[in-house]
Amino acid sequence: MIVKVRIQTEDFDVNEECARLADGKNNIGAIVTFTGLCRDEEGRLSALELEHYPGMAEAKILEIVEQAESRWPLQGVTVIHRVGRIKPGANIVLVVTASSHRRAAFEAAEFLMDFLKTSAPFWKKEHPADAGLADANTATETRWVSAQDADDEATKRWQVKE
Amino acid sequence: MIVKVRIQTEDFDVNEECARLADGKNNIGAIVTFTGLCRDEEGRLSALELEHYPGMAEAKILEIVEQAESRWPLQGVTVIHRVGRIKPGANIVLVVTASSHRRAAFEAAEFLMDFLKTSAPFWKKEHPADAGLADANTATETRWVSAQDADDEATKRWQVKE
Amino acid sequence: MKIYYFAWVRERTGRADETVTLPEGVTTVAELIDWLKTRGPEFEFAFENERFVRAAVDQQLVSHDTSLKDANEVAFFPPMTGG
Amino acid sequence: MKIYYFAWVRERTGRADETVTLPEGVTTVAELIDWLKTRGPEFEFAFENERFVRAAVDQQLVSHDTSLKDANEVAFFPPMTGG
Repeated sequence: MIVKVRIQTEDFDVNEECARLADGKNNIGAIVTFTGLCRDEEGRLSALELEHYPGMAEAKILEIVEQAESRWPLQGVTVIHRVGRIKPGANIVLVVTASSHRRAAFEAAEFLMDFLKTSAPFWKKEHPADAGLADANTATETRWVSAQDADDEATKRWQVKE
Repeated sequence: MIVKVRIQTEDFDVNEECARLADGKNNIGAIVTFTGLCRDEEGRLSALELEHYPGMAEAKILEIVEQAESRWPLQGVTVIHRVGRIKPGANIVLVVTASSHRRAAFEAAEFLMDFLKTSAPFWKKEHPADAGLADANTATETRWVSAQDADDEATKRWQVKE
Repeated sequence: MKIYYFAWVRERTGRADETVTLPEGVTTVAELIDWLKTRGPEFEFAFENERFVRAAVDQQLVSHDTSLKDANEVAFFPPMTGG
Repeated sequence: MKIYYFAWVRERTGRADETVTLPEGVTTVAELIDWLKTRGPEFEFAFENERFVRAAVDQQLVSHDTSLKDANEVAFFPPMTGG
């Protein structure tokens, strides 16, 4: 299986990453991509800042990819996670899965995203939209995003029943 | 909701279609794409030929998109289905879904693909790999792809329980 | 009335479309198929396993017992295999 | 031993990393947290709700009762919010 894991500040190109997985292969029937984007939360946000634990982040993503590989017949997986300051509307994360079968590609991509959200060492900080406008004392403070119970719930549905 | 449905002979660019749905919007959190590619079936195939029912194909896809829209909170859907002769490794179909929430984007994309496979008037014909090599009398014949029971089963899981 | 044929139904009948005037007594899709089969072996071949042939009336997929009243366009084709 | 702090744990302790020599008697993650808290109000603040602070030993997520034997690197951070 082709595996590519990257943590980078630069943006990515979805088509390029799909083409890279399909390149030279004639037995891939399905490619699923998930792109996570920065929302402005109804105008409340000017940017997200993404921090990660270098070394552990890459290792943890590879571990999640290996779990996906053991559960679904995959021919390629790409995970790109951006870090640094990201504006609303911009890309944060990309997961690409390639398989002979569409169900495997869909399920593996969803599995990877669920575990990336809860198990990979990344943290998001919100920069409010009005922080630059108000003076230092009244500016709305930046805020670390809290972990979501819904994300923990999402990972539970992948538990293998004994 | 932004909806784009195209039936075309030309290839598509996944990144371009994602960017088009996200353009100018700051409240899209998730974009899922599904790309269906032509497999060579272990070298057995030289090409697929895709035929469609003009008019009904577009209408049927729009109908499936409307069903998806009524079930999930979507901000955009793009469906591009290629027709004509398609070589192994090349793209056949693209579905893109955009939503605030990743689960909605994933489920809607999978729903759209399941119904496209069984409800939209497209037909695939296989051109065997050795048809060009052998003489006209001995060449393996082209073959229309049969509908798969597995695809019918896949659509059933979307039935709404009363 | 316009009739369209797609995929192997088209190949077997040897035509992509044609315009016909329905004879007296042909009021449903099933009756249309029965009548088409009387028009030659290519039609008998195309419809030899009727249950494998899907029908659309005015671009809506229908069962073979559907009425042709007010129909402008009928299409015959195998189960769909797109996507 | 190297200690790393991330996200609001880093902001509260006022440092991204440091190298410490573990005092006698500090053998688990929980004991390390207790000792760190004696080093100043910024550490008390960072670990005031210990159950919200995740720990990794040599880049493996662990519970607070985990031993620090042979550990080269410990990291403290909030629940992950990537993706």
